[in-house]
Amino acid sequence: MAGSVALYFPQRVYMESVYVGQQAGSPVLQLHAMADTEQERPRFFLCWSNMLKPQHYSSWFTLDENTGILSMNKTLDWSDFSGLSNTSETVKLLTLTAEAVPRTHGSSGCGGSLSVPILISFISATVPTCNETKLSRICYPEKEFIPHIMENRPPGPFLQLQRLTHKDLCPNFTITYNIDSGILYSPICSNCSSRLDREEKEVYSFDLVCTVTTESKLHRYFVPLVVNIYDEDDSPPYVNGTDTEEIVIEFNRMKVRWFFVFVTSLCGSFFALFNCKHITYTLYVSLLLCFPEVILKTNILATEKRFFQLDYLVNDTTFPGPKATLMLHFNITLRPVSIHFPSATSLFTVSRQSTAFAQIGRVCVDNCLKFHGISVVYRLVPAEKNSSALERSCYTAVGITPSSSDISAVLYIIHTEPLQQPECRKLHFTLEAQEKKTQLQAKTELVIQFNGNRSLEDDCPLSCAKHRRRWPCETCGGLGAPTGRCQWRQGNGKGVSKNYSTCSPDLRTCPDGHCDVIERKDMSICPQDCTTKPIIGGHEKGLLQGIGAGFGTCYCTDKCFCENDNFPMCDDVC
Amino acid sequence: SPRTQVDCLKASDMCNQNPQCSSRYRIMRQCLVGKDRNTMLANKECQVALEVLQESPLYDCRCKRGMKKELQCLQSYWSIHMGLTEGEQFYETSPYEPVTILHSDVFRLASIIGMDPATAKANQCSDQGKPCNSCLDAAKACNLNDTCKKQRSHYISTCNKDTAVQTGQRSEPCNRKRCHKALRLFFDRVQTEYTYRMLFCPCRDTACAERRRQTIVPSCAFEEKVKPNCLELRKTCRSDPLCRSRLADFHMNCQTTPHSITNCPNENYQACLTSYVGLIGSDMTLNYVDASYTNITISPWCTCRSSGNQEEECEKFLSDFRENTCLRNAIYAFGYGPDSGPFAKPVAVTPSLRPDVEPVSLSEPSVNQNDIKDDACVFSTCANLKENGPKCNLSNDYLCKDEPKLISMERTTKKEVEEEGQS
Amino acid sequence: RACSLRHVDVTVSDLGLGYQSDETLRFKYCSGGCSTHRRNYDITLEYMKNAGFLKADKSGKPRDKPCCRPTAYDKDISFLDNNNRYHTIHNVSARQCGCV
Amino acid sequence: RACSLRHVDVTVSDLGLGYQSDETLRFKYCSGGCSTHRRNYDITLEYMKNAGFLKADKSGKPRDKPCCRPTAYDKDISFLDNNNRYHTIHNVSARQCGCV
Repeated sequence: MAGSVALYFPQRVYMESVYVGQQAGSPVLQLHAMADTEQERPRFFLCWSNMLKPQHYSSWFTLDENTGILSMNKTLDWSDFSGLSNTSETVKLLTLTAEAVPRTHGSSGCGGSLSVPILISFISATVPTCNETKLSRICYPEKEFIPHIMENRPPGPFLQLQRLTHKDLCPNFTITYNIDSGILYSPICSNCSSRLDREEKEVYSFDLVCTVTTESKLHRYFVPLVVNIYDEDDSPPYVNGTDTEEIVIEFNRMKVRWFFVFVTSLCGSFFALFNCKHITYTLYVSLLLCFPEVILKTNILATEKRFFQLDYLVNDTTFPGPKATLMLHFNITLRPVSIHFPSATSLFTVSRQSTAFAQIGRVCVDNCLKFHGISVVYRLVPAEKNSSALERSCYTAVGITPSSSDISAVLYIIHTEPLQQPECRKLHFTLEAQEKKTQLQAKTELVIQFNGNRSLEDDCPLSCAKHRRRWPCETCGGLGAPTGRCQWRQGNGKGVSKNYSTCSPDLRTCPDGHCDVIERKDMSICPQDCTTKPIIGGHEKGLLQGIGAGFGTCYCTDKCFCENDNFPMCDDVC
Repeated sequence: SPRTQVDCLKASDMCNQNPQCSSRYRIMRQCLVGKDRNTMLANKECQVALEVLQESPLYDCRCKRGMKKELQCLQSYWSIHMGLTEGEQFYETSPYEPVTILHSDVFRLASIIGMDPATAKANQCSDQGKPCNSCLDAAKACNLNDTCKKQRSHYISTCNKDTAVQTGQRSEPCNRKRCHKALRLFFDRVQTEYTYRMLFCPCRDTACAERRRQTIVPSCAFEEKVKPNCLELRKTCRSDPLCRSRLADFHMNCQTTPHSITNCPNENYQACLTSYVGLIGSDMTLNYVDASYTNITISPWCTCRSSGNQEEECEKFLSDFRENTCLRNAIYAFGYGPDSGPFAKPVAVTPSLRPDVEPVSLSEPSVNQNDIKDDACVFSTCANLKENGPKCNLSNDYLCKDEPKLISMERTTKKEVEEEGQS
Repeated sequence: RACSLRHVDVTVSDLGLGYQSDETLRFKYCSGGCSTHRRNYDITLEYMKNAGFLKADKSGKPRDKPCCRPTAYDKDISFLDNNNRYHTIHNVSARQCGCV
Repeated sequence: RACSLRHVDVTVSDLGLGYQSDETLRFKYCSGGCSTHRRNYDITLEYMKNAGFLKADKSGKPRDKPCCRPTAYDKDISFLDNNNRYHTIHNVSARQCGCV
């Protein structure tokens, strides 16, 4: 807020109540207007939204131009109340507006820029007598207020503590106020003569003590008072600590955001010194702290390698003083990413019992889990060039498919016939990895060894998930079973739980709440993770699909059911 | 004599049928297009339009809650009132006709519910084995009423879209707009006999209070990732005629009126509860802030951080919800009956000590400058505090206790200080 | 008693679906006789079953009597469980019964 | 086998409706399992029956499993009996089956 503000009201709104029988001439409330200079004095005016035809209660009040005391201009009676509107309310809200102008100002008063609303509750009851009024009400009003003071302004009265409407209510009582310093709040008077500086302290909190001495007793009422110090944007931006920050871009080549806490002052507006092709920066401003932010705008190629410095000019355009600018520096290093396999060869073993879609394992180049914005494609190439037709047929057993994140791949069984061929014992592949944009390549040898032997096929359903009990689950096979047998998971059976009982082809990947790239190839593999159909029985849906939690045992035919474990052996036809 | 009041739709029609009024009304709407009241006042034609309209029924027309075309009525109310009031008011006058049912009616309703044979058993603790949970019984009463059950299921299934279990991430983020609409339907269509019981059920333990807090499915209808600034939230609310009307109605009917017995304007708990419910499903949706069963705190989902120089106005606005004794008493009265409420005596309000300090639940009256005797110290900035001499020096013999206390002392020779809680 | 809609008030936990909630709701179900709804089909089917005209297969014997079953269901029932989480369950309570 | 439409060719006399005619017709009926058509209603009803929450009455226990039953019938079947008189009989043969 630039320094042009002259007078100001230290409160956002003034409120008070008046009653039937409120005497003409009796004070209602005291306005204050804080000065800009020592000599300045305010003049106060009551103003109406439509000066030609103000509200009909406008004549009831008068505002002393010099003291700022609002008083009654007439004694209120019952007809005044009923004349306001015929609704059955017992409280009518009268809205007034006061304005203040410096005395030196020649203007006639209303139409200025400095105004404050005054809300008067006109209550349809007579003025309460002294013993009808609680002592605390004599001390303090009902509605609390939190006054504010502009920093760097001359001192002056800004808050009337006792309510003027109750001033003469109990003439036999004496009422005094003081500040209870207390240990919690800082003493208010350490440098009383100087003006207040918001950069030093934003809020002052005190405990007011009102002492009411009646004929027989002495009562003290405490109330907390908070005074906010308003800012004038009087100090330039400055830095705590170093004005330089290091940024290293390596595995993460995507749009990334870096935060730096640099500056501690009320920030004005900032602008960028220069805009680099890949980097843009913007400023995220909170009230007190400034967080310059550097954003990597586009994906950067894996091979790019560079170093440069970015300077950032901070200019507080609202700060009137000379030193309104500050220079910040970012040293930005782009490191290239290499595509290579962690080892020369990899060996995977596969049971000859495996069924179709059984997952063999996951392949990935080095550091692949840290990659962002880098896509790698994998390919399996049989190593033996001049093999027989039979040997070549063995290689049809294994397939590879990219994972959803495009940085690794999954090996799985495509055809089971080669598993039955004794000749198919060991497959030698060359696994190739290639980075999509830069065509960077890497190769490794991949060996897949077949173990055990394959027993005759059984008369089992395609999907393990169909089984409702341990038996026949564990005696049957089903799609996606690396051991050739389904696996039973026994749940804890406590209500709807993530750990429900179920029959699965491979408990490592199903159910795990994630419908992975292999499970998506056939709904029979793991309907528990992939079903999108309604689920019957006590359950909770999974993240995007599938069963998140189930009651008792969950099993799936064309729909999934979750029931407690003693469900019927068979249905109607028995 | 004051004009007979008509609703704003009728008032607009009456004005449109009167050539002079309708032309002025058109002029004023054009004046307001620029939304700058001062330029409007400066323009002669606009001022004349304003004068004529002040004589027309549009001047103090009102709307009825749940009336047909309620939204159009509210829109025409605000179109005229933006011209008549001076800029952004802290408290705006409610466009709704006052609720005339006195609080005793709705609470007789509450006690009747207790004796109603269909739900009588419901109101006594339905399960002797378990601690009494009146919110659970309220849910039961709703589940046993077809309309209530249907509407409740509708808003819960609309608001409770987050069904993810594993990682706690939202699979299908709730649609807040649709959730609010479903909530408004629930409170509009279902009898208050069921809805108030679910919202204002009295609790004696945390489980009950948490169920009460969950009534509006706060994860979707109330909470958001980031808490907006309260003044920003008010601005959003006031840009929508329905929300603006419900907020004005709340301020009008729930404004803490300390000198009254109930702390409510016109001693009308019902009007306050109706206004509270009226805000549910709007941008300014309110809810219990925690599962405390001893001390109710109601709040909108917003904060006064980063209010800059409007911190005070923001605190004031927020305290009208968080420290509202009228609303608090109305809720207790509904739960425990109009006269037997544990807080039948008004509980005055304590301003928050500092913006980040939780409001002190024990209430202390707050200061207004009008209460000061002439010779009392007029608290001022540092500089002239000294000038006021001893009356204003620091009282070092009283320690500022954590619990703000009233001290009463018999006028005896020996002045001991006796400390009492503020009533 | 003829096939008709009956009800019983139970807690959600008593539904046997695994949810733990003390909320009470009205569970409506269909029960009662359907003898007055038999058709020629039923008479014929019963006769042919007894006369051994029908091949039995693993899926068991065909049904020769109308069933008293729901013909419409309450769409949703929502409740707050004892961990303060909302659930909505579908097709739990009958809304209409019929002999089918 | 899931609930589906089955058929058998019989003479009118074999329908057991008391008509004597050597004319042959195709009698269609519904048979098969309905376990995959169970709803939350069935699971709940079964649980509550087992838990004894339901008052049993003379009309027997409520049914907690879908029935495999006709959902549509062949309207009419006409034939000439052995006394050379024509008859038309209704709703004898199923046209469509479903689990209800």
